[in-house]
Amino acid sequence: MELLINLSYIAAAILFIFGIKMLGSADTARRGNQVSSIGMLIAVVATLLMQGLDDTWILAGLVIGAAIGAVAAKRVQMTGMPELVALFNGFGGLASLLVGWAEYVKVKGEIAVSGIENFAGAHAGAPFAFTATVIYLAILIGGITFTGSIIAYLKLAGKIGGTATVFAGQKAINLLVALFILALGVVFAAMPDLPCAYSIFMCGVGLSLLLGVLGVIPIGGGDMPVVIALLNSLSGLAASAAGFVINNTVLVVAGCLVGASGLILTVIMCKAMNRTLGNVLFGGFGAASGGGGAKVEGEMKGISVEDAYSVLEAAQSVVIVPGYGMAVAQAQHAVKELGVALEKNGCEVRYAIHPVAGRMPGHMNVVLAEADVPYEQLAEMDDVNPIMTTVDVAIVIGANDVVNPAAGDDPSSPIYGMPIINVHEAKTVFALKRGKGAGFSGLVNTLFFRPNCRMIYGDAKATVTGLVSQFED
Amino acid sequence: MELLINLSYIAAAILFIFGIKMLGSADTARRGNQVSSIGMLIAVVATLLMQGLDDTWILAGLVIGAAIGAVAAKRVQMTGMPELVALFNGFGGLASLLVGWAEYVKVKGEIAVSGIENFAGAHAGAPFAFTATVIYLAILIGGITFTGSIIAYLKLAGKIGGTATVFAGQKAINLLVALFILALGVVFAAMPDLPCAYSIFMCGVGLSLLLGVLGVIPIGGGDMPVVIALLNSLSGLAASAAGFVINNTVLVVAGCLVGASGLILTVIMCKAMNRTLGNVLFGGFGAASGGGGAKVEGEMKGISVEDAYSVLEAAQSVVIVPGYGMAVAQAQHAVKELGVALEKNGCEVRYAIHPVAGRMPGHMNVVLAEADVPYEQLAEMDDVNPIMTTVDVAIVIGANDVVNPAAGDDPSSPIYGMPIINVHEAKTVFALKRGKGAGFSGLVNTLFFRPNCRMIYGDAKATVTGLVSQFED
Amino acid sequence: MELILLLFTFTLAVFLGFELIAKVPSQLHTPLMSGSNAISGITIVGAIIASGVAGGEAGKWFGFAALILATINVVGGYMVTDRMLAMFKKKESPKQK
Amino acid sequence: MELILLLFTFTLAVFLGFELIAKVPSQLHTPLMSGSNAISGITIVGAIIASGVAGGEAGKWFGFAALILATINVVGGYMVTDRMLAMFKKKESPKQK
Ligand SMILES: NC(=O)c1ccc[n+]([C@@H]2O[C@H](COP(=O)([O-])OP(=O)(O)OC[C@H]3O[C@@H](n4cnc5c(N)ncnc54)[C@H](OP(=O)(O)O)[C@@H]3O)[C@@H](O)[C@H]2O)c1
Ligand SMILES: NC(=O)c1ccc[n+]([C@@H]2O[C@H](COP(=O)([O-])OP(=O)(O)OC[C@H]3O[C@@H](n4cnc5c(N)ncnc54)[C@H](OP(=O)(O)O)[C@@H]3O)[C@@H](O)[C@H]2O)c1
Repeated sequence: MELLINLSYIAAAILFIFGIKMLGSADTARRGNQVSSIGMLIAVVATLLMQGLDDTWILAGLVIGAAIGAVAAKRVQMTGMPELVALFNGFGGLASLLVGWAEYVKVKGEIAVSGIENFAGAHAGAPFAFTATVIYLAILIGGITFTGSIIAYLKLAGKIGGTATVFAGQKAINLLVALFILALGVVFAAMPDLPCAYSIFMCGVGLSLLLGVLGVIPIGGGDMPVVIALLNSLSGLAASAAGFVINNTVLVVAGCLVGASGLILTVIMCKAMNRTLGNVLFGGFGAASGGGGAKVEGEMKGISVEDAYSVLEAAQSVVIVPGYGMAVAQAQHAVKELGVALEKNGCEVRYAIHPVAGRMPGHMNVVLAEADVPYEQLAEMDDVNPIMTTVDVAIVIGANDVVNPAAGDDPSSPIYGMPIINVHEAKTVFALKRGKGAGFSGLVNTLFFRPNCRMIYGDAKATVTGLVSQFED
Repeated sequence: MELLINLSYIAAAILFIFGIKMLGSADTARRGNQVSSIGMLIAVVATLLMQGLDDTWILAGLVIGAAIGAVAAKRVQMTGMPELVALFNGFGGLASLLVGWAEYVKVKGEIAVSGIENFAGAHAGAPFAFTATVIYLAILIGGITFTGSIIAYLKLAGKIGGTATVFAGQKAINLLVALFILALGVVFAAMPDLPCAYSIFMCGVGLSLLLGVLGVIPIGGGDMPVVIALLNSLSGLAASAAGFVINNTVLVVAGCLVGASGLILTVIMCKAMNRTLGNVLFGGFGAASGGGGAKVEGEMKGISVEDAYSVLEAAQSVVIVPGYGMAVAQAQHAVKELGVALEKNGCEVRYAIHPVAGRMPGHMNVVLAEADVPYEQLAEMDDVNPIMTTVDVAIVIGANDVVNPAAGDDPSSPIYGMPIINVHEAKTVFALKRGKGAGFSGLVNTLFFRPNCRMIYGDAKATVTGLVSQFED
Repeated sequence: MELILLLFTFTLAVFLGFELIAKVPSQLHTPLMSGSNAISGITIVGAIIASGVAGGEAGKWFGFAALILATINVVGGYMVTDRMLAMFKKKESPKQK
Repeated sequence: MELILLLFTFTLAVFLGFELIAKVPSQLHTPLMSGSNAISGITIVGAIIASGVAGGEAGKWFGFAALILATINVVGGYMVTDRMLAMFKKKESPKQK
């Protein structure tokens, strides 16, 4: 039976490997997710085969958890998915913490009976210090993951301010807390029979929860996807540490796979925003609201929907640049109709998708796919930029940072160096937004002050619907 | 101490991983090889730290082996490298076989004393059948690797005929031998206390040696690089099996890494020749000497060195296509001089390198590098083919199969589908070879019968030197 | 020896994890993150064992809480990933036809 | 359990081996083959143990022979690979300058 369980674990690990691999390419991604879920099923069923488990409780736990998870996953709005992932990730971290804790409680009980010298535990032959170290690691990483993810969730969901919260001495405090955690850990592992061992342990738990909060608070909401990816990598490591605690291979391997691949994904995501991981974590990016960047001269010139219509009617080639505002306004269906109307009018329509437009990678792809925008009309940033000078009208719908020319020409701007969609090179630019609100970075966008740019104020959905009805008349 | 040894093994495995990874790209390849050799050193030194080893013998063995290996590696001619690799590989396989054998002898001794029921061996808790199985696998794979590599060596070194040796019922015989080996293995593992167990074991050794011979004999010499890559993968698996036998992680991991990456490399090499692995192994490719392919009408027209010179003198653009014959004739230095002379004459000179020209992948690159041909003048097949029609003269120096147009236009040809260098599209082709000899595939080359092709008979080095001296006059 | 092997396994898994992800198109970043987040819910196995085996009342309750949380992570994670990817599929199917 | 872990390690190593090699330019095929052939000489570790530990005269001699052969494989393999790659280097250095 034990052999069977262990072989199942190997099979599960193999399925995870395939799953992750397949998730990385568009054609196989969905199947990859299914493959890895089968791996998970195998691992769970195999574990249930173990002797001496209290099945009622376990089944109850599984059912309750599955129900909550399923409902949350079904209910969530498309735009709410990133925060849901953050929440799930936090739960995973907390679970690892609790597993470590439960094991510590058990180990403590055993030691009290047998004395620490005779301790064997899950690791035959290993000194107790090892067991203590991995338990501490599990609760430490699990704790950071938990609170960090919760903060990320709150920021993304807009329940707390999305901007970076920076205060003086923040880095020093974080460093202090981290060092203190480390010191506690050393004491905990080296002197496990201190009478106050349990208090030390509790302190470790508390401080790691605190560190998770402190670590994520100074990071701007726009960087949350990166933070979630990183926390996801951490939650993998937490699972791996929990695996060392209970000496379970599949936990070690799967956790570690997620830890490593999550780290790579984090780096890839940073690259897409032309940032380094260090800059994201410690940069306090987006904190200086409206700060950095040169002062802008000139004014933003508005244009009415009717006037905009007459320009569009004459246009031969239009590029639509969707951004976060379009998703918020749920304007995708109207946008699609606008695209169709323009095409009927003999105009070439393309949608230019910036990799970090919106609030999660691929956000725009998903939203536009929901509205059945034809795949062929979606263009990557790198494909559309070279032909931008030949475009008659670029319609910027609720996008801001991803079309900020300062990223290209103002070295003092905090987003300098980020690749953008060069709409300012188009003959005319229409920018649809509600008012003078800044984008996620909090920066002023010089685009709106350029002579070739006209603002169409109002909610994106209302504006676009207005344009469409003009075409219909 | 044991901990130190094991940690060293992990370090060694990591270095192997980096080594293999780095070997795969041109810039890091050499350092990759050094990294992996450091890994090997660490593994060996760590093993020597083990208690209770008979150091004199071991040191003697290491010194003898290192001396032989070093001398062989230093002495070998560049063109002889592939066969040397084959030979080394065979030694590795034989070593794995012997390790398995030694362990079996030891185990047999222990069983005789303690009885099979009480057998513990390297695998605490595992049934004896497992030990028997892995021992059998180690000697089986090791044996096949050994003789297979030796045959590959002999073929490449020209000590036995390079062409495929095919006889009726060959596949059936191979299958029979393989099945018999399998059956013996099952008996050996399932009934280890048979009195004739040792005889069964010896039979297994003998048959696997035989299978190695039988498996490689029907494969043409031109496919030997692929066969060596495959045997290399096998020798990795043999080491891995030996690792299971003595319960040693670094053997298991390193062997397995080589096994897997070797298999991938084999597949990549097959692809470069537009073949499948199955076709290479069971195709008996190159057996039908001068057989397959359409009969060719027409005659091969010779040209004198002097006449060739006057054509070359007028040429604006020349492509040189080196092949196996150039390497055999050691004509690379003369060829380089010819290139220089042509360039002085105001002509554009390119060397077109076919991926499987010569007798090992990269053969031509290495040979031409030896003669200091400038890197910029080397062109890949895919780069040079599109511009071939604009080339005045293509000089084919000792190449044959890689410029055989039948690969492109004669579906009945055994090499149909292999990508070739389309020299026949050049305005004029000069083919330098000694006579009417066929290339490795044994096929007639229709190129030589084409109206735009002229043969310059004679040893490649002599011919090219002749051309060069014409330029100097 | 067992610990060493566990460490070996860990090391290999790290390298494998690094190698598995190479170039991922940006629209797949979120599903990939979400999908591997579901995998990190593997701690569910630990939770099952903890809630079934761990000693004492306290340990059991911790295990039970861990089990519920991990199950949410796993089930929710896989389902939400599938939903995301399903949306892409719709978009791509016309291309495949 | 130890065996299971060994098997786990084996599995991960297989996948890692597959992932490590992706696109290799054809001129590197031979050095790569030769270099990984040298690594497969890792059986030298087994040979050391066998020749030092294995029971009986016969076992010892087998071990000794294995040791010599494996050492040839390792030392020769690394050196010949290095020679091959050195030739490429010469060729490429002008480009780097
Ligand atoms: N996608 C990702 O994965 C990701 C990851 C990390 C960071 N980020 C960051 O997120 C930002 C994304 O850029 P973005 O250009 O897509 O968006 P953005 O810069 O956040 O700008 C959104 C704009 O939409 C407007 N808006 C909001 N609601 C609207 C509505 N109902 N109707 C019309 N307009 C509305 C806002 O202006 P008003 O208030 O005036 O209407 C705002 O200027 C970047 O800074 C990026 O670095 C994204
Ligand atoms: N490179 C690899 O890794 C690799 C791997 C697998 C298979 N192969 C196979 O090997 C073959 C390589 O093709 P290839 O075009 O390079 O060579 P080839 O087809 O083997 O032809 C070599 C030609 O050189 C001529 N030759 C021999 N010695 C000569 C000398 N001293 N002076 C002048 N000419 C001489 C021979 O004709 P004469 O006898 O008339 O002089 C022969 O026709 C292909 O079939 C390929 O599939 C190579």
